[in-house]
Amino acid sequence: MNLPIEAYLVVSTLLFFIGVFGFIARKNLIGILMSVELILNAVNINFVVFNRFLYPNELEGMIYSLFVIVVAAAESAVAIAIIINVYRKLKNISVESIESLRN
Amino acid sequence: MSNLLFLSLFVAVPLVMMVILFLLPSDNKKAIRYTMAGGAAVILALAGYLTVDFLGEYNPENPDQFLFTDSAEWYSGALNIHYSVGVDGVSVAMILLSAIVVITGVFASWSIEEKTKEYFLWFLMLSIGVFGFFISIDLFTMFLFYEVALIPMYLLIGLWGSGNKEYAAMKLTLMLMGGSAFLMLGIFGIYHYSAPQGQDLTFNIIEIAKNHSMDIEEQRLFFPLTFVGFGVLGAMFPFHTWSPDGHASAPTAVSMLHAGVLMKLGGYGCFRVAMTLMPDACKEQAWIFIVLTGISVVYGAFSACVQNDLKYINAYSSVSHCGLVLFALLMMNQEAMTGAVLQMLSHGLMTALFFALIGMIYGQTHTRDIRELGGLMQVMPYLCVCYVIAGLASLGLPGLSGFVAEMKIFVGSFKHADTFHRFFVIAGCTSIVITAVYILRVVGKILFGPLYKVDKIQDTYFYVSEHNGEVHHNKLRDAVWFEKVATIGLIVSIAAIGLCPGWISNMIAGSLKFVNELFK
Amino acid sequence: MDFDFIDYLTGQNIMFVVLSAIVLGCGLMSVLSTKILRAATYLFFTLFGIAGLYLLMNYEFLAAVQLSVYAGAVVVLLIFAIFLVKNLGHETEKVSCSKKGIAALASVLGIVMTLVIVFNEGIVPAVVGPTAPQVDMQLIGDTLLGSGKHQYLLIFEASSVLLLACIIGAIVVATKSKEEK
Amino acid sequence: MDTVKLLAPIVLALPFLMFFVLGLLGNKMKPNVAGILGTCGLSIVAIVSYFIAISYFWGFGRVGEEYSQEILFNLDWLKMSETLPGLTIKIGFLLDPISAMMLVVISTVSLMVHIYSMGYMHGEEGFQRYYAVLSLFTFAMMGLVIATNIFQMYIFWELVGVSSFLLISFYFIKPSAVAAAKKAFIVTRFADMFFLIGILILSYYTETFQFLDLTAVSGDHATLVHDRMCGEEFFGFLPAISTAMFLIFLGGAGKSAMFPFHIWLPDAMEGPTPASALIHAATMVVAGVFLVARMFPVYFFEAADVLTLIGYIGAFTSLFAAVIACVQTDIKRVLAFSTISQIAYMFVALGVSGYTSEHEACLGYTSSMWHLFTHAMFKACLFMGAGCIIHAVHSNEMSAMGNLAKKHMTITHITFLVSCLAIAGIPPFSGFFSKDEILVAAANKDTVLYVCQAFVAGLTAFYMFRLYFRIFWWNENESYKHHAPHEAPKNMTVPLIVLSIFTCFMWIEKFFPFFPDKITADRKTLDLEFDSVIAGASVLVALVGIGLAYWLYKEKNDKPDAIASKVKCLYISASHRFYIDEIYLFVTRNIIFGGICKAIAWFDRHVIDGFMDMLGWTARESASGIRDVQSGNLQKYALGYILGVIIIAFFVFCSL
Repeated sequence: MNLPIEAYLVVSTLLFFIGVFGFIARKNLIGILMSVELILNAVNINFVVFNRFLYPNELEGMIYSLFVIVVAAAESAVAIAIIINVYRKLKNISVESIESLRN
Repeated sequence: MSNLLFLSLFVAVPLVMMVILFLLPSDNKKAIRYTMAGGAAVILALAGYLTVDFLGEYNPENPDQFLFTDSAEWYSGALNIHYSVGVDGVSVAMILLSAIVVITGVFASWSIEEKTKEYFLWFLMLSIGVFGFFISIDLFTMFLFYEVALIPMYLLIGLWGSGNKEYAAMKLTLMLMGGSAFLMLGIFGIYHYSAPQGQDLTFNIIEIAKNHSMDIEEQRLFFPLTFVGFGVLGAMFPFHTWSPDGHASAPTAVSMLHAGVLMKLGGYGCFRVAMTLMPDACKEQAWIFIVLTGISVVYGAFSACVQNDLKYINAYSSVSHCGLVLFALLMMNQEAMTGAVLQMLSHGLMTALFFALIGMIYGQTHTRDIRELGGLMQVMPYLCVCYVIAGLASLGLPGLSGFVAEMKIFVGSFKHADTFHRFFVIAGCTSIVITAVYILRVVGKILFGPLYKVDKIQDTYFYVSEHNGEVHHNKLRDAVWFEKVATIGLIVSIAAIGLCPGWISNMIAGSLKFVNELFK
Repeated sequence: MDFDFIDYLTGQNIMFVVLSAIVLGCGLMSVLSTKILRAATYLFFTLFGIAGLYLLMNYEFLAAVQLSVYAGAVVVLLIFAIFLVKNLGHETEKVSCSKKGIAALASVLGIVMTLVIVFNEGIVPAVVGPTAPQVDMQLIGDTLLGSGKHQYLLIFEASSVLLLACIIGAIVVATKSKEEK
Repeated sequence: MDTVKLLAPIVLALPFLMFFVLGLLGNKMKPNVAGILGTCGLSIVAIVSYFIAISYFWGFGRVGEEYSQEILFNLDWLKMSETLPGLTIKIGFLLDPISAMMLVVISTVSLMVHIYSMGYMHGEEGFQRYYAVLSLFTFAMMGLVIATNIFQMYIFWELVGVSSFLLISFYFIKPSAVAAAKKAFIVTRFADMFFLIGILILSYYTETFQFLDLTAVSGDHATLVHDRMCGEEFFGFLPAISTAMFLIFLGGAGKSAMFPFHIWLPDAMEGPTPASALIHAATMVVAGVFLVARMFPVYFFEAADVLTLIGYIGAFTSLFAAVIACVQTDIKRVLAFSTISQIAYMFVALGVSGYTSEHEACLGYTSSMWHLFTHAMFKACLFMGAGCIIHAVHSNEMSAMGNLAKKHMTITHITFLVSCLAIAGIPPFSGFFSKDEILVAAANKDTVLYVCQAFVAGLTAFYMFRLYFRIFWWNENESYKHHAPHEAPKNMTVPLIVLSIFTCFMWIEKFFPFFPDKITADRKTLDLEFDSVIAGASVLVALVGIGLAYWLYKEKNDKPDAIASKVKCLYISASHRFYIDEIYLFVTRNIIFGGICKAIAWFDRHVIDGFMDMLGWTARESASGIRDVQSGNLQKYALGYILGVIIIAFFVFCSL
């Protein structure tokens, strides 16, 4: 017997919300970025799983995951550049310190 | 000259003056002042001409309530907004009042040194709003000018005021804006039901009144909105609290214009828009507002009795007097309403005089606290005699304008024979006693009696005040020429109405003939 | 239906459970660890586990991309960033309990919600189990570079432009400006 | 008649003009010029008034059996209603016996005061202002008595009130004068409010202000009032006529200082003495009596209950004031209370009067008006005499006087004595006749009132002679404050002489009647008869009073103090004027000011304004609360986003 599709979805759900937890709870910008990666990966799993289980003869899910990975890579590169820049300016990379756009 | 152009002159002249003022260098204060005086004189002359012309044109048999009506399309098409002008006896009286108060206001602000040009620019803007409001008979245009008149208040008080001026300016503007929010709803409501099903909607007051197509259910909703909206500006209890703070902080001429003219916009609007366009709901709901305004009358008078700031006393007295205006309007008959308009006129002149005098006294003593002043009659007899005259006008002495108005109101109000009306009319009558109390309290305390905190050094009087341990000597003097011009102008107007009230009373009453029919 | 545990004890399933455990365990550790460097390391394992899951579903190409891009590039980038930021590797992050609590609450709520939906939806898979024929590399190439129906040349090109923009942007942002020097 | 019509406007116009001229240009003139100008103006007014009165009484006024009511002019001033022509305020001149008589009274006293003030006020600061206000007062008082409609009367009623205010506060630097002026104005204005409400009620039903309509009588009721108001109720339970007439009387009571509105009059003595003589003794204070007399037909036929009440209020006030007058030590205060008491006499007379002149039924009315006339003359004389005395000793207090009979103040002394005798009711002086008639009228109608008034007559004789003896005889101190008292200048003594001539020779009128018999309620001539019993009794009472005063005060002794200490309680409360002022003070200061006004002011600032401020505060606080949501904090956004998604998902899937 094979595991049902729900098993895979449970894993992706848990991973997604682990990422969400990290995103909300982390103080460190790099930590938040990592949480975002987790979320994106959870989504990727979903894409792939649905592709595999529901439309085994199509490629849409996989291709989308591929693009997500590409975009995620680009995004993390830019994000890290920004983080480094912020650090240079503020000597700190906790989210609470970035407030100059407030008020 | 077409009617449109003629009446528009009241708006155009201040506008032209604004342009001229704008072009003048701001350090040439003398030129600015004389320009203002000249322009205001032109407006006064126009108002006088309008009055004479109106009296000439007016014919008791003429079924048209408005004269000199004309209209120009503004937003064409579905909205049907016009710039429509026209005057009846009531608005002529109001325009005359405004013109007098504006010119005396200019003289009362002669001594403003700080940002003179900007001050007068805003002052002109205020008068544009006021005149525009009184000449227009299109609800949209009316509302537009209404807002134009309100906004400069904020800056005039906030910039040139005294004391807790930011707070006062904010409070005044917010409360009046709150009122105009109600008002806007009301106006849109009126507009929405302004014509029978299938016809073009209109903002024109005359047409709306003629169509009379609003059902009682809708009137019930929109009448209180409109009435309260204007009532806020008319200082109706319990929406009057902007008045004491606002007046106390405003510069002299602004207080004059505000209490003298702007508050009349409220009463005028209540009458012109709320009551005549929605007479059925008015009859039905009048009792609520009679209670409120009846409270205003007595409440304001009692409050004024224990205030210590001269301007607060006058602000509360305005609440009382303006309450009487709305109260009389709600009596819904020709006599009382004529009285109401006369009361607007009289109160406008008298309060303007009061605020002018308080400003002149304050300008020298730098205090308005009546506990800190005394015996000024010996120091500045001219101003003090004027103050006594203003006080006597306020407490309704025959021969001055207040009496005429009050008597017309009381006689008119007494036409309602039921206990409810009787009770409130008699309560209103008590206000004439209470008015005497607070007026004489001030007169006795600051004008009469021995000198208090005043030193005489070599024929010159000085007001001695202590501030933070330092002793200040402020030189005291009697009125100078521009102050005399301002006060004499107002006193003459007050006495003119008081001594021969017939012509103006007939002029107003003639235009109010229709109310007996309308509210039957 | 009678639930028979033995029926599920296939290599495929065992592998899935192991990989899931790695993914979830390491993911959780990654968000919970107070030291950022450790978090990055856990993240690496998570991504690795996910690549395993892809393999399990016979998407070798995707697994390879996952490994090379994520595990190879992104995590390395992160670690570089951590080192570039002074002392960050040694700092412990203190997060207030209430913040954690709120985050946990939101997450748990979300999990419950999602799972309820997942199990109530009654998804009927077209195939039973993840095993399916491998995807032909040529097919992937055609799909990515073709311009017909279900083909993604345009997006491919767009993402390449995106990457270019990112490279330039990252350089611009990260370069010290002249005044700072 | 035509000449009179031509001259009539002068009576109003000239004083008004004088007021303007002196008020606006007075400061540019020398004081003497202003005084002479004012006096000349008033002389003309007086001549015109006399001319009008004489040609009315012996000329055109008499039409058949009765005197006509002539309207000399009547200008529309303000229309109160477009549809009812009766409700028009007119400024006019109604000439009938009482207004003709009042013209004489006012112009005589006013002229005397003008002349007297030239001496008395000499050198005062504000001399021109004083004359201006005197002119204003004369104008207002003239307007009041010649009013053709009740609203005109109200207008001038207010104007006399304000000129009274201005004269009392003439010495505006003195706080006591200012306080007295305020008190006088506010108390009378309070009463005027009732007057106004009364007018409103009356005019609402009758739809007219005009006296000729209101007082028109046919048969035995006042036609218009009877037709329109009979059976009407005010507020659902008060009979409309009586309410209106009572309220109108209250207005008169305020001006005429009847209990309980009497408190302002004694304080009003803070003003210059000649002004007190004019306003607070002779003319303005009798306005209330004049008002009731003017409306008399309505009172008599339609509100007889109110008329009776007026009689009793008058009797009480006269007794009350007379008792207080017995213990006052300020001579002007004594005169003030005496004025209250004498005016109350006039009200009593009106209260007991009938309407027709047959069988002397309207004797009360006639005697009231006559007493008004004689009282104006001798009380003005007394006040001016008191003014001379004050001028001489520089004090108002009895203790500063005494023994002045020997100090060469002969004219003052004699005129004062004459007036005292007159007010005490000793023949042949004028007061005897008028007071006697009042007593006769009272005796005919109501024994209680008669006894009361006869007792008051005795009291009057007592306190007036107490005053007289204390001033001129009581030889307490010889050392006066400043200098030896001397006789006043001529321009002060001449008015005294003129007025005492009026007082002395009124008896001639017994034989050549000119006034009183013509002043009747129904305007027919009345045949006055002399009731020797009542006259004898009242003379006896007066002599007893004088004798008592002589015994107690003819020279310095301890008897007064001894008596005072025996009835200490009464004495103290009487000298505190029975604490009425204190009660008023308590009510106004503690209840109205301290209670109502303060409470309302507090309520306004804290509750109403507080509510408005709270609206502002709420808006601001909620705004800053919402602002925190838009914090720029990424994590909060994410949290909100997630929660939002959860909630939406919940609703979406629950509904499926």
